[in-house]
Amino acid sequence: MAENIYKPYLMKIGSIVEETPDVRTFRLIFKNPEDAEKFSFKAGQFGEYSVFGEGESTFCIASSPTRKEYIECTFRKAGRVTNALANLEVGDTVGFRGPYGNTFPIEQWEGKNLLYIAGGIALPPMRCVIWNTIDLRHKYKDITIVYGARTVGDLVYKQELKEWSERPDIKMITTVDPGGQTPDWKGETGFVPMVLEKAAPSSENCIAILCGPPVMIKFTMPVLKKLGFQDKDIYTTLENRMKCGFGKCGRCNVGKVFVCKDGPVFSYEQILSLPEEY
Amino acid sequence: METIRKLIRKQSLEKLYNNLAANRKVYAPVIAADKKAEYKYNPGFADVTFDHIRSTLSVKNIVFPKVENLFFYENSKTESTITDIDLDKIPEVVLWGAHPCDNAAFDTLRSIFCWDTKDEFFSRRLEKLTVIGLGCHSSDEYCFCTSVGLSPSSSRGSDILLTKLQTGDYQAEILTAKGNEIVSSFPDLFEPLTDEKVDITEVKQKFSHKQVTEKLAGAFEHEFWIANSLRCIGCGACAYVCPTCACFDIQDETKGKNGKRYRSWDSCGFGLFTLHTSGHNPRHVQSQRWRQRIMHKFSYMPDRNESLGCVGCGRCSSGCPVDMNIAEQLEALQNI
Amino acid sequence: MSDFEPKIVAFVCNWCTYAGADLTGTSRIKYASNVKIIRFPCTGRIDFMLLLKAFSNGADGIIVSGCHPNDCHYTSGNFHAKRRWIMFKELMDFMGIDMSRITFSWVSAAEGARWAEVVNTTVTRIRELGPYVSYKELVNKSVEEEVKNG
Amino acid sequence: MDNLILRAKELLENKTVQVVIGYEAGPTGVVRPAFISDPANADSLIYDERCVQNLAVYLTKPEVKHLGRIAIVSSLPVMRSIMMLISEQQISYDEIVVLGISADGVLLDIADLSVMQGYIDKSDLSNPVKYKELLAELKKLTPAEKFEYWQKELSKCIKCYACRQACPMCYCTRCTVEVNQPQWISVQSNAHGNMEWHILRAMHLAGRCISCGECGRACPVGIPCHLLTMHLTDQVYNYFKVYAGTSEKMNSVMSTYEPNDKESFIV
Repeated sequence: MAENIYKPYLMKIGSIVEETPDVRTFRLIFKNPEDAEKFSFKAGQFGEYSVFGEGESTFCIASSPTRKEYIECTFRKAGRVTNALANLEVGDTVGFRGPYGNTFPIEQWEGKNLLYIAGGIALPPMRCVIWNTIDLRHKYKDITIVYGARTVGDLVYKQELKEWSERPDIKMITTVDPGGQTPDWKGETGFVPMVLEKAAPSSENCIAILCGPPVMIKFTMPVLKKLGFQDKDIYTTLENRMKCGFGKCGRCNVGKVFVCKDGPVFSYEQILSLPEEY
Repeated sequence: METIRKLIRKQSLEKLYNNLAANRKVYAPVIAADKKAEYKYNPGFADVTFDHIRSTLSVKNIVFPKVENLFFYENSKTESTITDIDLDKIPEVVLWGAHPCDNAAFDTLRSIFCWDTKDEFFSRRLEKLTVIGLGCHSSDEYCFCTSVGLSPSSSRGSDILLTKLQTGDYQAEILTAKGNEIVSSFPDLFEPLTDEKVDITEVKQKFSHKQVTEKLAGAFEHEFWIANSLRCIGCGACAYVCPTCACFDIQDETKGKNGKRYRSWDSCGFGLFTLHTSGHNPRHVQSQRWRQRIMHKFSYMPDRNESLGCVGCGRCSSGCPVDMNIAEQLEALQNI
Repeated sequence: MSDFEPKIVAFVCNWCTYAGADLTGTSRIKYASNVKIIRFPCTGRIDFMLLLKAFSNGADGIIVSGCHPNDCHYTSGNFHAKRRWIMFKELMDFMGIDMSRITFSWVSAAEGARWAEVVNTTVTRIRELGPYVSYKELVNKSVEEEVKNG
Repeated sequence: MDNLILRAKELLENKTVQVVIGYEAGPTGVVRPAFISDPANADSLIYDERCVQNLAVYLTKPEVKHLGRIAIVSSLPVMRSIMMLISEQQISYDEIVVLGISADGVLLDIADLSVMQGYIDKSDLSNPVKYKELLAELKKLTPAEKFEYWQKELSKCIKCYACRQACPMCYCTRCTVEVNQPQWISVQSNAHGNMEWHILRAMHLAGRCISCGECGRACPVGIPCHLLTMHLTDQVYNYFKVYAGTSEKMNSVMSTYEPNDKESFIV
């Protein structure tokens, strides 16, 4: 029988990291080794994660495709499925369908400087491509990461932030919103756009990858433009509610563009051509 | 295959129907208690109507049931197992006496369910379906098939198309191998066609769908949408009666340890259809949802699925509680 | 039918009937063990949907019980509940759904013996009525209909 | 209906209101709601026995409220809906102008809320006659017959929620059927899920339904779901001697009580 496209892989939770009080990262291991063998994905793609009995929820694969033994996902407790996911323990089963969607064009970026800008829970969809390019470090020139969250407690991947900031080949800027700092906070204090403006990375031969809440995007875009970035050199991801993941259920389209098929990765140039339906 | 035309007499139709209904599921229209047409499985031939204009619901449920199980699961504390649906159990169905608009809709649905990735549930059901269509000898003011590239005698989607002759007998156009199989199983019932005067209704063309598609390309921000959707109350009636609407929801339902994941009809007209968990809703007012409905059918689908998302059956308009008349709106859109 | 053991779900309020049921136990009064008690803060909190959920999950009978009128811990919760059940009963009757499978009663914290009596009479009555076949059929019909996809 | 048109024009011209909600005949002759903001278009307004839709449903819609102050063509059910919406604090009388229409189609002069109150007070508020007969017939059936009748009717339901959307009292932004933590009602449309939905709808309208019959009229598959709510309207009157939508200050029947309410449910 041909494949049931709605049938998820069964995954075992290998480990759980509590990133913040309401954000968790799961490491998921294929229960069936054959599935693991067959499975491959690229940076930027997403999947449908399910708790049987509660339903499915969409988020990006947060681990790098260069690490083949597992996939990781990071989610915030928000609705029915993510609440159910958060109640699971190591060893429990979840479902995973994917990978779906397009990818960050990292091959095209080879030989360029990369500027990653993320806010809050938007680092996970970017983490995949960050690790992907770090693992292929020799192909890229300078890598700069600007990451901000409301408070120190809201920063995700604290271990990795530390690791990245300690690497000599990555310029890491972490910031928290004013008032969100703790006494021993050593990073920047200020909103992402301001911090970015202060750091003023060169737009010369540089690709900017931007993910964050709409308000952050809104204020960061002018800064990027001021720094000289062109629309086609800025990438971001869109999120819309979706059910199927392959362009049938009719939810995620922005105009005629399916976020699940043509996205989630879009250049800012593409975004400008889309109607405002996201 | 090349189309073959034959004659089938009225009394032979009954024999054909009874023979088919004897050992398979035949889905045929009858007149219900409320005087409206509805499709039923294997009704008696005497109850089958040949004169209905449109049934309240379309016949898309044969290939896209209002609830379709995707798989079953069983949960223990830490384990879950999945059991597949046995798609081989999908029964063979003969759709009897459905009109050209409804039959053409199967093609449209295929363009949604089988673009890019193939939906096995849909396509297996479609494989098991044989369509004996019936050309329309009556129509009403809601019909607009001629405006969307079809006609009361279109054969698209039919395996056999029956058309009433002025003599009261029927012409049978045998269009596909599936149709031919039926005809060759009952050779005595089909005769050579002599008289070709058919009784076909006329449906006036109301707009040009090509022009509508062209206009829509630049009409996303047009004030038309707000002005013409104020009276829409945001129910899902139009989508649910539509033969080509295919938006769906996926849900889980568990009793004890066992449960199933299923998909069920959904409608882009519902306010919460696109609502994010964060509370953000990309289509937060009805005008945006109405625009999505029209745009999807007449702009996005021609662009992405190479098919028009409308067959002109008029159900959405006749079923609408507030007379959101789609043909009227498209006519207006053509001229904006 | 003789080996039919009815499944009864009891929705009771915390302050009166639940305490009453406790008293039944501490008073060593025996009563039918078919009942599964679900404790609520107040009868006013017992939504009619919960009763339907109980039936759809296989209950053959339901008991709803709380403080006597005027004795509500929250002053008026059971008065609100009264109005709800008046309307619910009228609607169920109108739709032909069997209300004799639902026992409504008021049992106070001091009425241990009365609780036993309420449960026992309910169990006896449901035993006579037999399993709630028509509701189960309804729930299963959904499943069958899907299989048939008619 | 010249009076109505004149009044509508006047209200629009002197900017008392920004939009008039009334009825017009569409190109196919079907009567439908009209939103008129240009006085020049007021001539398309009609009022006759075909104008049955309850226009009050639009008063709580954000996109309609957004238009500004509204004048609304109001037959008795619309006026009662307005009263109900005011009592449930969904709208304020200041936001609207009521273009009252009497049972015989004459434009009423509803100057303020008290005039509307007076009109409602002297009207017959029980269920419309044509439904009374149906209700009486249904009540005569045995429980088994009733069950069969409703199962048959509800089996047609496709869960398009037209009944809910057409109802002026169903203004919740998130209906219980859309709540998924917990999932109160099965999303799928099947015998059991359909029945639960219609029970829920009727119960949530108990004491709030003003008997306009819109839910049944809107249903594309012809389920007489209005009979469920109308039956409860009858019963509310029977037990509590009130009709919904009769006073701006009335408390919803189900959120109030009398100590001596009959315990009809205890047998």
